[in-house]
Amino acid sequence: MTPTIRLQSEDFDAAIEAAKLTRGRTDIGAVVTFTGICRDHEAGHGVSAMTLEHYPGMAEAEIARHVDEARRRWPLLGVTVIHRFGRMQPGDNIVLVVTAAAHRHAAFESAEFLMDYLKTRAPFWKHEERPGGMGWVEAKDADDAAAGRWQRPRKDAAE
Amino acid sequence: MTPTIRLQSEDFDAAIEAAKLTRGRTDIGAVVTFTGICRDHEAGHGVSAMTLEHYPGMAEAEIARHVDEARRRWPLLGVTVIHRFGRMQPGDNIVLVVTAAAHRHAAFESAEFLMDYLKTRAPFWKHEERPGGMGWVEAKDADDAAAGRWQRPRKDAAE
Amino acid sequence: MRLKYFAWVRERVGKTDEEIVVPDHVGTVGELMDWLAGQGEEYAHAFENRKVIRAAIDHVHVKPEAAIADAREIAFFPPMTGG
Amino acid sequence: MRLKYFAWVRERVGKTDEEIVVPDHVGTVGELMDWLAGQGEEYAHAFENRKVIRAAIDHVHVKPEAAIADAREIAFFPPMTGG
Repeated sequence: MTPTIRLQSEDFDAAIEAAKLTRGRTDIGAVVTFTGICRDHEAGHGVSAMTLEHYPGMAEAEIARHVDEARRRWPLLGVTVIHRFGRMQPGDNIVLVVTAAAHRHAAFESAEFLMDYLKTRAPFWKHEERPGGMGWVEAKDADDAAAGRWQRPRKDAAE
Repeated sequence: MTPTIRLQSEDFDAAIEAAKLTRGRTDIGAVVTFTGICRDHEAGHGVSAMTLEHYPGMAEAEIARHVDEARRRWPLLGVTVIHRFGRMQPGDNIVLVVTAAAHRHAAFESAEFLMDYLKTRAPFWKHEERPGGMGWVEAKDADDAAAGRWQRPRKDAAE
Repeated sequence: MRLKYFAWVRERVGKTDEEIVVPDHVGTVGELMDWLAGQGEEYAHAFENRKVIRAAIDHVHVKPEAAIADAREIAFFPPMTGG
Repeated sequence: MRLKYFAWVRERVGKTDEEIVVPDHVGTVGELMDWLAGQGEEYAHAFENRKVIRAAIDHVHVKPEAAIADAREIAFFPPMTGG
């Protein structure tokens, strides 16, 4: 199984990506797709557009490390992560995670794990256009807490 | 928000169902789709096809009750549940859950909640065609445990 | 009242549904299963292990203690395996 | 070594990246931030609240205690807000 990881400014098609994972296979019993979408409001203020800045090279590497970790934790039969960069308007797609497995818990949990890590560890930064001007989105403690719940003692910590 | 609940023998298109929930909206930040697919193996034996029997009337009612419960628990902006019945072959779609919300945790958790309940409470029964003959799929303790983790004391228990 | 059977309960009973008149002393779903088990070999077979059989009254899951007095439709079936 | 800046760290420093030669006494990422903060007003502003600034060496997240001796590329940026 070769994971698909892409950073791109163009839009993506969740259905096409999910179909790529399952085509011709009969061992997959569960497919979860998560699509993150640009909203018109954030923490009480309006958002007319946003620009996603990223760190080329590191973004791919960091996502690949978390995909590897997901594959160590769950028996995945397919993984796709696509993160867009550039300017987006409310309603536009931002990020896609697709996971495929024999059983549903592996697919659900790995997709949620990947999203929690993308939020807090992948080098992307959102710059919003708001009615009153521009501003960088601040990181949320809730996102750190969400990523933190996946932490576990490393088996090799004492090695 | 009017949930979509359908029982049908025909296949479904997850992408079309997800698009229906988000079309023309800019308040949705997260869409989760779960697709359950017929596998070619189950608990150690091969499966060449399966037939899903259901209890018409009660199936719709039971799914609607759980969709209502999901909407009470999470601030959902869209929910779709489609469950097929009839004969299916490995690779065929069986069930679809789509949830939409402003934030990802509501979308993830409500989709997992609905699937756990569909597995253990919705009146459907799988009859498998196996290399050695036919047989009813046995309920799994793991599925009961998965549904059980969503249980909580009812607020109105003493009323 | 109408009875409905699904999956292997249906196969063992040999019918999908039937209209029955229940004796007055049969007051609960559990008592109905006991009574049905005495209605012939196919019923005895279907209800031989009552603990694994689930029931619904008018499309709502119920426990064996549930009263059947107001029921229009009672269904019996094995644990669900959908999803 | 090459330094890279992102988001508001980039805006405050006023450049996306630069090649620098670091004095020998600067051994860790934290010490590098201290040193950079003394390189002019824009750096002082960018690094005024060092606790919120994250760093990566050669595309891997590191803590302020990380040694910079073998680094080819060090990046500074605010907490990530992707996804």
